Amino acid sequence: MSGPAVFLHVAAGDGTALREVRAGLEEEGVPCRVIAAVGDAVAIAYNAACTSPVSVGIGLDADLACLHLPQLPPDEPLLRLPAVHVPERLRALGHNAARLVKGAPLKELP
Amino acid sequence: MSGPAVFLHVAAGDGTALREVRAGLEEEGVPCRVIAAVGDAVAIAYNAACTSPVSVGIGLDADLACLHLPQLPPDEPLLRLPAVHVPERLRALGHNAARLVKGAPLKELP
Amino acid sequence: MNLIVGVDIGNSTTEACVAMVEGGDVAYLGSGLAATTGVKGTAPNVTGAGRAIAHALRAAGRAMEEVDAILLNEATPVISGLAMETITETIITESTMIGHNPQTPGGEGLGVGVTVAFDALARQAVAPGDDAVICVIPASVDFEEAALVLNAAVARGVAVSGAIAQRDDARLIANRLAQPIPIVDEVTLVERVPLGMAAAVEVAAPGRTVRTLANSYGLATVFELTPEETRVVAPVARALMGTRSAVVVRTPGGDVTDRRIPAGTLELHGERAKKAVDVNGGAAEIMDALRRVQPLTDVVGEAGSHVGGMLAGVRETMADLTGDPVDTVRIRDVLAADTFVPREVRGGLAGEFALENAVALAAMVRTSRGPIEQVARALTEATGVEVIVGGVEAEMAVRGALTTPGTATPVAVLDLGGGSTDAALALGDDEVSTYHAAGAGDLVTKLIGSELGIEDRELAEHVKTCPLAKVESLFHVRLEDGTVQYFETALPAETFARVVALTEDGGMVPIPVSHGLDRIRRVRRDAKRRVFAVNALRALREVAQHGNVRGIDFVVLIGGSALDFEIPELVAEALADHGVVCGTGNVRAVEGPRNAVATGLVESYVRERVLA
Amino acid sequence: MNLIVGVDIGNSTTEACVAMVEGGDVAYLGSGLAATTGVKGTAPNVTGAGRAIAHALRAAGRAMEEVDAILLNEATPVISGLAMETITETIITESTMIGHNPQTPGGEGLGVGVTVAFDALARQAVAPGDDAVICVIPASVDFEEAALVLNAAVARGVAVSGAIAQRDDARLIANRLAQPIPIVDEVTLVERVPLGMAAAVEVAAPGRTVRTLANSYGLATVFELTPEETRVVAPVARALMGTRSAVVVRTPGGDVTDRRIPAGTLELHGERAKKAVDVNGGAAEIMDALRRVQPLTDVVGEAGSHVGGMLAGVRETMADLTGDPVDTVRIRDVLAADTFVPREVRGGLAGEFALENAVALAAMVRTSRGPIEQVARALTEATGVEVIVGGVEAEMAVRGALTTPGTATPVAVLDLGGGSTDAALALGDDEVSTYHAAGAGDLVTKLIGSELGIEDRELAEHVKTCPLAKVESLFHVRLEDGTVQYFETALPAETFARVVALTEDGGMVPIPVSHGLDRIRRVRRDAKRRVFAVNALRALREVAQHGNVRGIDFVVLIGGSALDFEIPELVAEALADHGVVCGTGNVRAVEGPRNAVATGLVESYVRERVLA
Ligand SMILES: Nc1ncnc2c1ncn2[C@@H]1O[C@H](COP(=O)(O)OP(=O)(O)O)[C@@H](O)[C@H]1O
Ligand SMILES: Nc1ncnc2c1ncn2[C@@H]1O[C@H](COP(=O)(O)OP(=O)(O)O)[C@@H](O)[C@H]1O
Ligand SMILES: [Mg+2]
Ligand SMILES: [Mg+2]
Repeated sequence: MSGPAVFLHVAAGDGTALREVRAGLEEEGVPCRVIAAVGDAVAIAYNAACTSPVSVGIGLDADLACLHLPQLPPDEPLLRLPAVHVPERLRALGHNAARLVKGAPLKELP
Repeated sequence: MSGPAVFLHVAAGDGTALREVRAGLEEEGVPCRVIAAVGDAVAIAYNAACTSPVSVGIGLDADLACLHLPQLPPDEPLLRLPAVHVPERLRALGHNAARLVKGAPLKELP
Repeated sequence: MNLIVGVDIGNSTTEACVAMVEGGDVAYLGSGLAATTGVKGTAPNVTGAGRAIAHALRAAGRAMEEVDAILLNEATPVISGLAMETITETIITESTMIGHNPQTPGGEGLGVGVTVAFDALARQAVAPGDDAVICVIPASVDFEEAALVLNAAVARGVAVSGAIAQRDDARLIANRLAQPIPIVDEVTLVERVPLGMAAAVEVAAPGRTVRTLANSYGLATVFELTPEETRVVAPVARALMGTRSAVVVRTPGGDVTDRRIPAGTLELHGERAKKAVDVNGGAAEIMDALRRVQPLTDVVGEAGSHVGGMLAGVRETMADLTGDPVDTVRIRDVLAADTFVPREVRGGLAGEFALENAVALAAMVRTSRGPIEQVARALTEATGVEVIVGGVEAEMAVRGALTTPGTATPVAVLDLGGGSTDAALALGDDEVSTYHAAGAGDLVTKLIGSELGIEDRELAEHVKTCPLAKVESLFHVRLEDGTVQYFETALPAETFARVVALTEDGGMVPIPVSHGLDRIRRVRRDAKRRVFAVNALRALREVAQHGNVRGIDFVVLIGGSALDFEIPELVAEALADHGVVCGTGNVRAVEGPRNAVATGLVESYVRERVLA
Repeated sequence: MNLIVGVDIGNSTTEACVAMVEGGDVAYLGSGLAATTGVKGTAPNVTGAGRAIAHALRAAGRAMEEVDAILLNEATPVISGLAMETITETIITESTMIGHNPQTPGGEGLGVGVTVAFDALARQAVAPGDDAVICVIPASVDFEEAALVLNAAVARGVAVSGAIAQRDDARLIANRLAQPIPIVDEVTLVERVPLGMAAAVEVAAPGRTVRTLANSYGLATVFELTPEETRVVAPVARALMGTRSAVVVRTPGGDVTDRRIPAGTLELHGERAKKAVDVNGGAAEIMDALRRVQPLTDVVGEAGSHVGGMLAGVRETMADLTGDPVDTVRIRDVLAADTFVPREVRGGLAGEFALENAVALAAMVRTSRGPIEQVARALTEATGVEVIVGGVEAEMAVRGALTTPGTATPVAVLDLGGGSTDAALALGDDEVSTYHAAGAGDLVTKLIGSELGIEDRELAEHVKTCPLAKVESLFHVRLEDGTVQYFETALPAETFARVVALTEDGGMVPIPVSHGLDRIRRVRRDAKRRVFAVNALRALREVAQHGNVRGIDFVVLIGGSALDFEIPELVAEALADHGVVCGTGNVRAVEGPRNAVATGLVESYVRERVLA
């Protein structure tokens, strides 16, 4: 399976974060693939970015939601949000992951 | 090391192929990273594409030079040339790898 | 109760509608269309008409046997022709300049020196004290060898200030030089670069354009020219404007000229006046002269001139089509449009192109074709149904267009077709005045094709009728409006980074030209404006009372070109200052801009029966 | 042997050059420039002049003590002012339309129905037999809940034909519907959408634009309008042209108007004639009237009108600057340019913007300022060096420009400055005629700023003087000409997918507007054309004999705006048909278009000494 998709690596989380991030991606019309992973959000986000065919990855653990790119230093994700958080901001993270793929200007986090 | 670069995985080869492919990339101004690998050209090219931060990979073995993208089926590279070959065509393969990264129309193989 | 079929044979399209008529009431059951077969108004039309009727009957769920009568329009005896003539030519009389834009030149800045063969430099034939040199490197030389020799020459004290390379390896060479110099590469005909001549090589920073070589006084500074010599090289500077890299070699007597090809004069004969106008003056002057001699009775071109040949060609084609003798063919309207054609420069070294000016002419010819009765008879034979030849096309168009919701008289109908833009104005109920303006969809297609260098007519038609997109990766495209569309499977590699036309059915047609999306879009919209915005105003002025468009309340656009995704908008824009409501027709609230004349035939048939 | 310094105090820039003079021979040793301090021709100029001289001396390796004399130009007593007035306004008198372009609308096609609150639908307040509905969904409703309720309603037999959503979730909702409907989202002020009204929602396919709602007769069809009502909604259709999605709610009496704000008349007083012209007629009419009354002695605006206030403003600013009484300020030239300003539509629901028409005016004011001697005296005091006030600015400009290789008389010098475009024509040796045309670089900056909605002047200046690029990934940008530039470290995330200006020193300034690169580029080039192409022709006609530009052989561009990367090219293009050689000056073969007047002062000083 190698269709173009943002990779979403999930270590843990309450489901809401996952739902919101995915909703952001769906609204933008960019496919995503959810994969179970082990590690902290930053590390699995970087791994997701490095393996995603569109080179955009998201990592989720109980504490954090991270948006990452393979070209960035592994411990410096492009965006890092508390995972238990205003849903609008997590949705916007999903939008921005999609916009990186589409080449559209990023949404400001509400 | 994670700068934007085309990954060039090399299993074997006579040096000329490597030189020409790299020259094509250099002329276009796109960085590349040469990494020793084990396997046939198609497989290592796919692997190179999947790990390259710009999602473009090249594989070289004694028989073949391949240009690959992570979104393609693993056994169907975008371009496949005999490795012992007209140098101009191998150079053009390098050009085209770079142009995929830059978003410029591909060169026709001479 | 009568089952009636209205049929409209147009130049390109034949349309039909099926209606059930009872007293003054009419119920439309279906409609259909087909390509017109043969020249409009001639017997071969029957085939296309039969197809259109069959489509309409199928949509209505009826059979030919049930039809009581077929109504056919009295076709206007006008057809249209197209011609185009180039009026400028760029010639490089000796090899003086290379203004092409290789994608990857090397180095940056300006280098001035005497051209010297790579071999001579390798053989150390240039001494340290000599003039600065520009090295000419053929394809046989590998980039590492090239860099080695250039570095060695500099080390010996030779001033190497620039290079001209045949292969695509300028950056490879420049990257290996101890002292970077500007290098222009991909000069295909490098062997034609004269040696031992003063030359300058300039490469601008990425995103910028050459400054010195594109400036007449920059050339004067570099080559120490007198004012007289500067005047001669001014066209070289002009030709280099906008390129990122350039080479100029100063050859004695070398020259670039910007020649105007004498195109000849056009003689416009009006009912009351006559005017001659020089075609080289461009479209505006021709259209201005036309306005002054209206109504036009004929147009002739100066014998032996380009435009003479051009008009003779139109006349002959028309005569061939209609079977009329050539000397009875009269031109009743012309539309001139300024255009340009990309042409390879004569004497260039790297396949340089120049945009040459041209004038395109559409002409409207009145023919003396036999009456429509001939077609009617053939249609009766083919269908076994009585065929009634009904009112004038323009009146029928108005009557059909007025079934569009929100319209009322005074109304003007603009039929945006393939060959002509026809205006019909109805002030009250029956007085309809009309004008047939030359030039419509076919001229737009032709302008787009020639300006982009697209030979294939069908491809040009795609560029005309479809929005564009740029293929940004093998898995996504960016549409004209900036939005992105994603694909699950890879697009064909040859579409990568190319501009494609998106057909209505979701297809993707690559446009094999080197221009960017925006340039293609501009060409497309400009062509539409030059034809339809100009013709809409022109035709409305001809039919309006005292030429005053403001007196018209509603303008309804119909015809095939009104289906276009932007032509109605461009026409509305052109009419914005004239206080009219302008929109695309929606015949019977369902047909859009199609089927106006066919519907008008039925409407008029019903009305006459009620009045009778 | 004398060490001489030439100094030119311009409106924006003060330039200096240092020369060693011996008999008739002159050797230039260095040059420098600094921003002009204070209004040109007043004592505060000394600071800037001192800086320019210091730079030039440093470049020459000399000290102030060695200088024998400073030459100063007789500054032309003209300064320039700018004003702009909006002349149209779009108002939505009741909430009738939402024409904004959310990035991600949902569904596709046209939906027509009565607006109903989401709550009402959830409470099953709509019965199956009722009219079709358009559901209005506030931000408090989650997309899954929205889809659930819509699906349930449809299952109950309610015809749901479209939706209007406040959040950005149109696709999320549409993806979950059993029967897809068009949904427009991101309607910020959704609570203002009137309920119980007939409404239509249209979403076009990707890359296409709405067809029905952007067509007057489409609206007439949807809302079953009479011709009279159709005329009233025509501006709604016009406002929706070009958008991908739209909502129209039909409120009784609701209306969009396209109001012309009466801007007033401009009275142009010439030496021989007087002409009044309506500003709403646009720039072309104003410039046409100006041509007829030349030479101009003053311009006044209708009292109490917008343009009256506008010109009073210019006059006051000028009076303030110069200390002259307001009633002695005379306007000697004006340049009008048509422009547009993006303004939020009054009464809109989703922050809709409309482009309003505006007219920009640059005015040239002749002042009665004290003589340059005042500055000369102050400069002597500051430097301890004798200051000689030399010839007329225009003559000096010509003399300096003629040091450009390849030039000769008859020559016209065009000084493209900040406030004015000054032409000087020299036919033979000494007869120089001049014209100061209002409008130059500052007006270009102002037009760019207002058309793009950029308030920051420095940013607008960047947009004017720098090529653009689009940041396509965090690691590469695509330049204006399509080439790509690569970076090793990530660019700032806020520049992603944005257009940036590339400064000469390699910097990257993001342009915070939503337009694409190509739109910004077009605004930039059009602004330059409207000012410099127009003024170059205008000023040359004023100085040329019988207004005939063809009689001039060479045109030399100098001044700060001649440094621009495309202005010289645009001016050359405008002059292409006039048979002149046009290029950027290269003063003394080294200075480019700078230092012409300062150099001219030295040249003229030397010549007079030889003749004496
Ligand atoms: N969907 C469409 N979009 C844009 N142009 C169209 C479309 N369909 C037809 N045309 C154009 O309409 C023209 C033919 O118009 P039509 O009314 O059929 O001709 P006629 O009135 O001469 O029979 C052609 O130039 C064709 O390119
Ligand atoms: N490098 C440059 N590129 C484009 N425009 C420039 C450049 N440098 C200065 N300008 C423009 O030149 C104008 C000032 O011209 P200048 O000749 O210095 O004025 P003045 O003659 O009034 O003293 C300003 O509008 C400024 O934007
Ligand atoms: Mg190259
Ligand atoms: Mg949305």
